[in-house]
Amino acid sequence: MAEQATAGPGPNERPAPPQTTLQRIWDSDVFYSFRSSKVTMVAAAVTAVIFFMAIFAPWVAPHQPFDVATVDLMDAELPPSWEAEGDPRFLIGTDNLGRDLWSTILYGTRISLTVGFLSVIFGLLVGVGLGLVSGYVGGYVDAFIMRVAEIQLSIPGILIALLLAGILRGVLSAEAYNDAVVWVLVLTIGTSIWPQFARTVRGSTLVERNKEYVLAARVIGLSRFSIMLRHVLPNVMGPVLVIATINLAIAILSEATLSFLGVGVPPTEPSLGTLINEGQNYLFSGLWWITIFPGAVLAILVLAVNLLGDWLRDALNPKLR
Amino acid sequence: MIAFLVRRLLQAIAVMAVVALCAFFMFQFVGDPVNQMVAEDATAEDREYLREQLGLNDPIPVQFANFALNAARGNYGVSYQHKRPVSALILERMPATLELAVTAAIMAALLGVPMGVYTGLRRHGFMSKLVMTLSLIGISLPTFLIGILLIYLFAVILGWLPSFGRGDVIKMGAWESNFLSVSGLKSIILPANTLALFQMTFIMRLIRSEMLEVLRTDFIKFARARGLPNRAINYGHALKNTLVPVITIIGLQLGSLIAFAIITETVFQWPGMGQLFLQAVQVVDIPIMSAYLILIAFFFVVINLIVDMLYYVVDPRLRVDQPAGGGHG
Amino acid sequence: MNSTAHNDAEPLVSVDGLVRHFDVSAPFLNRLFERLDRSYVKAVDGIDFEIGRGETFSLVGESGCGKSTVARLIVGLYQPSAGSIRYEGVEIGPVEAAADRKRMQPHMQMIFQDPYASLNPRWRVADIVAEPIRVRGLLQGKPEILSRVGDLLSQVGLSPADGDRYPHEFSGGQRQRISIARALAGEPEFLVCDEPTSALDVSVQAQILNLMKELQDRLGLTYLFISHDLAVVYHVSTKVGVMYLGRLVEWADTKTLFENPRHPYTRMLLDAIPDLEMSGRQRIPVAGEVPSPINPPSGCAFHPRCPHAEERCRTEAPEARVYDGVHVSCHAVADGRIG
Amino acid sequence: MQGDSQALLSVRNLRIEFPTRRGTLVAVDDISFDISPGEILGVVGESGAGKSLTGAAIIGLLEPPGRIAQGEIILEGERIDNLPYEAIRRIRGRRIGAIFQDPLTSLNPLYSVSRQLTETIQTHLPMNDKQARDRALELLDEVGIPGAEERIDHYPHQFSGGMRQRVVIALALCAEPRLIIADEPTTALDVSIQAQIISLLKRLCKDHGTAVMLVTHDMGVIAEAADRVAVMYSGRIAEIGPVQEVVRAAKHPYTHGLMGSIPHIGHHVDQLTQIEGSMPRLQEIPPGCPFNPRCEDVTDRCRVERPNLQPAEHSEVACHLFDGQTAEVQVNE
Repeated sequence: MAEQATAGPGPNERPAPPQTTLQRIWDSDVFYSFRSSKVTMVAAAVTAVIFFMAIFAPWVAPHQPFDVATVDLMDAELPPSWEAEGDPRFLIGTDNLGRDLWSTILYGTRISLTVGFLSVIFGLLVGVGLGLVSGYVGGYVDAFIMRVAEIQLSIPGILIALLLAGILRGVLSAEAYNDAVVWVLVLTIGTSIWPQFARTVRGSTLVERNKEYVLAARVIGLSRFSIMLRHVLPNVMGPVLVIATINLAIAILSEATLSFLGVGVPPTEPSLGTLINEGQNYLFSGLWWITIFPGAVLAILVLAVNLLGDWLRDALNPKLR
Repeated sequence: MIAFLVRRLLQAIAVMAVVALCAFFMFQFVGDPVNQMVAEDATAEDREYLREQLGLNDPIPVQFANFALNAARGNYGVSYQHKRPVSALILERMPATLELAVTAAIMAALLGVPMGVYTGLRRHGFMSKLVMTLSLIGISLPTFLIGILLIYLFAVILGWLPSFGRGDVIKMGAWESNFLSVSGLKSIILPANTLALFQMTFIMRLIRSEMLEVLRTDFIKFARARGLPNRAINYGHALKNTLVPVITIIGLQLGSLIAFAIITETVFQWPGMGQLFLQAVQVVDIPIMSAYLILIAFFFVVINLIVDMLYYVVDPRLRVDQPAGGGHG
Repeated sequence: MNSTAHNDAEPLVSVDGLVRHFDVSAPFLNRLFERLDRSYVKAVDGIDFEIGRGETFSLVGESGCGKSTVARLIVGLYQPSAGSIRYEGVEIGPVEAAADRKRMQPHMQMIFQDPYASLNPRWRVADIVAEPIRVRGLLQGKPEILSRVGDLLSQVGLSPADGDRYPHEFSGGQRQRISIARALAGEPEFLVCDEPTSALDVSVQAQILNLMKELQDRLGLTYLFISHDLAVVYHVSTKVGVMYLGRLVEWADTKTLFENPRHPYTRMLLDAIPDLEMSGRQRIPVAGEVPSPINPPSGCAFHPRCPHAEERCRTEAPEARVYDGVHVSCHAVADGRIG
Repeated sequence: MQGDSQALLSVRNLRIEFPTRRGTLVAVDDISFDISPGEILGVVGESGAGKSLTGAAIIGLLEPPGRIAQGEIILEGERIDNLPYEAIRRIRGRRIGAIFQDPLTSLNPLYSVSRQLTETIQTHLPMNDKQARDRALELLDEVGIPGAEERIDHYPHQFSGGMRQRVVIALALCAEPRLIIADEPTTALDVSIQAQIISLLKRLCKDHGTAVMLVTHDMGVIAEAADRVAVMYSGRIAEIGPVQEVVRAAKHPYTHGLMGSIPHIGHHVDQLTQIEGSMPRLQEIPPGCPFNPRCEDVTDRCRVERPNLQPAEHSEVACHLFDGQTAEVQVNE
């Protein structure tokens, strides 16, 4: 342009040349805090390994625990292979039905993770959507959504999940319930966590809504819907990510708890919680491994996810640095 | 102040009404109560008679009004499974749950609050980091697993403490207490610890983060600039400003203790309301489920009201109604 | 720029009896139990002014006087409680409603105060600047839009290559330039600037003010300029309006207003500015603070702080009167007690 | 420039660093200045120039990871930058008071004004409750809060912005400190209130003989209140001298440009003088004189050699233009 304004910035202001997206990520403060925290890296590695083994359980597991043909009751209650009575075929022993415990745990983790992820996604979609609408639209819509969220928040999630599970048991036949159990769990656990997303997103939306970039978009003439989706949503996702991570841990725990309490996944296709519940009965007879190993995997998984969540919260909150 | 209380009361009533409605719909749509109550070979007339007796043929709003009135009087019908009035069942089991929950709450608060303050003040200290790491492990272990581990260690391996039940309970009127016998006391140790552990880590982490938040504020910086001693800043200025959120959350946590008691009671076969509720869920015993729901909701509403009143004690901005004066002169 | 024939004497923007109240009543139950009335913040309480084509009209006043509310009313971010805003003689409502607003909206754009909050941190600068072009469909095709964005960035003293960056890579002054580029992208003829330099350091403020002036000369823009800084206002404006508690107490030519302030509040404000010249003039200390706009004083809102107040000022709100082209709302001026 | 013996506060070669992952940032780089008893020293500069950090360092309230990397801070002949925490705490409020920018957030919302005042008084002075309260009342009266008797038991939220800043000043004065660090005390206030607060500060200092380090970005406030002024740029002092001289006859090209870029009522100019660019970020401070990329009179020497403060008339200026003899300067002009 011919009429370049005279008021140009000085040469010292010119920032470094634009970076590629990858460089930007590698160089970002968030990623730096990841690189500089050993605990976080270990947690991420552990999570990745567990995810990998769960996803590829059919290929990774040495046995097919749910294939009746390969399971032999003669192998039942074998201790880990390093104990005197151990069997080298079964690394950490077998359960009361003769299933290889290691393989069963892999498949159980798969179910636990599936339920955990789907619940969080369900809670996230509902919560973020309602929170965005609540914060941006305001008024009675806001008041209504927030009252419901508050009431629900004040009742512990596990209680809501139990009640919903109980009701669905009453509505569905036992068979239908067992077929749909994963979805029932997703619905119940997801329902118990949406208010956290909704409240956080609403709070951030209220802040963002009055920021000048949103006003600028309104002056430009963008529709409400576009503003919410294109401007506000990307800017409230930081805390959503943190809540999602922490709630993944909570959802996994909830599933385990519900299964332990006997309203979750049935023993025929056990999750980690079901395995622990089953094993508990044998604890007194000294068959410790049936409980301890699934319990350890559960604890390590949840700890790793929690560590990631803690790190993410601190990394995304510049005030804490 | 009055307006605030009235509003809170109205909200509380609204919440109770909604919860009652949920409970009512459970009755309406989950199973047929008549089928649960009559013998297998009852005739159609018998059934119809019972329907009429139970008021099941009335219009829905009338049924709901009756239901709500009965609930308010403490009449929740008869358990399908136990064939006894629900209110009696719950009353029987309430002492066990309350003793467990209150013991756990006291333990959690007594340990959690000072640890939270400590880790907030000495953010970078070795002890703080240790405690924080342990607490993260604490919230990563599911309650039931902690219970099982404690049982395995103290009951199975060491044989020091009983693994289930309440031990010898002594009756004082309608109240059966654990605290009056040695075996009762020994019995409550493991379940109370199990229940307290999660709450304690939660309270501790909450107070820590609130402390950190407050310690960053300008008025703390200004208090330092005035040369106030650390004790006055940390315990006078900072701690008091963390009270509002802490009261809120601890109030809510009290309620969740009752819910988590379900798990603990199951692990330790503790004969409380939680166990009753869980059995009800497993066999879809609607009267017990709905009564439990209403009871818990009532409990929450009461705690919330108390919490709201505590705000007034703590925060002068709520107490004083006059607007900011301009001060002309 | 649209080329309909205008009468040059006709103002571009005219504001008539503009009122905006915000309901800040206590909740219903509090009003019931504590016998409170509904209460409103009278942010803008009946103001009139006109902005001629090519002018810079400034509104100046202390915080809470309602100057930013006026800006937002004019661009349609708020709906007026009463009164009218006319653009080229056409009455316009809020952004999301009336068709007339839709038709006139493209002619106006806004520049905001906070250079850190006014750009979406997740968007690249090129996308930010291109948004008005895309929304209004001014250009089609990616290369056309990009080259226009490059032009705009050059116009405000940045380089077209800066379009690939994110806002956080820029300093406050540069961000304000991006804001201006975004506003220009919509090809407006009227720019509402809400304290555009008050978050900037003085040396950067000078750059932005110079840039704005240059753009005005080149593109024939009209500005509504909101500021609390009298010296900045003196520098940029052709006309100045002084606001106090939602009312326009005085408006006039810049030169006239600063050389011969009539309203006691204008005099007080001018008196309060720190004296950089250090002429050693004896300043009369200003008494009191701005009262709450929820419950403004009766009559002339300025009377509790006014050295010339008398009984009438306490009861009767003064009407604006014109003296040699200066609009003043003051009984003392009207009565010839001061002036 | 006063000798050390007379100075109330003397800052010598102060350097403040922030270790970050991309290297150590030097926020304040080797600055020295004195404040005499009863003097108001204005410290002016754009955001990020290091002026507030200097104030924070003096009262020992640098926020970690910021740290004093080098230099000394001497209060009444006693070095205070290396004191143990408890000793510096006793100095804060007693010998050095502080006022911050935002009166809204400076006061604890949960305690009444009387409690905050008496607490501070009793921390530093041996007074019983009654005496402390009387002193608190006196202070409120002195800072111009009408009806102190009644208002002392109010909470901060019941005061307006200007009144709150008066309370903050009263808190800073509790133990009659010899020096007050006032960090942007008028920035959050309206012009008319600003004028009141400045004149209050000036009056109090005159009455009590208190010295003030007045940190602000507002040249007008400095011109109004200060005796001497230090102009900071990129963590260094560009120019320091009597306020009259610096404002009217700025010597450093930065100060000169800065003064020109401020619009004046009464002088109409079409374009303001402007300094191109903006102050470099801390990680991008160029070698030599930090102002060299924006300076119109830049020479090769400015790009390599850092200028030190040297006397020019009654001021001191850090610019190679003023090196050595005054004669050379005149030749250049």
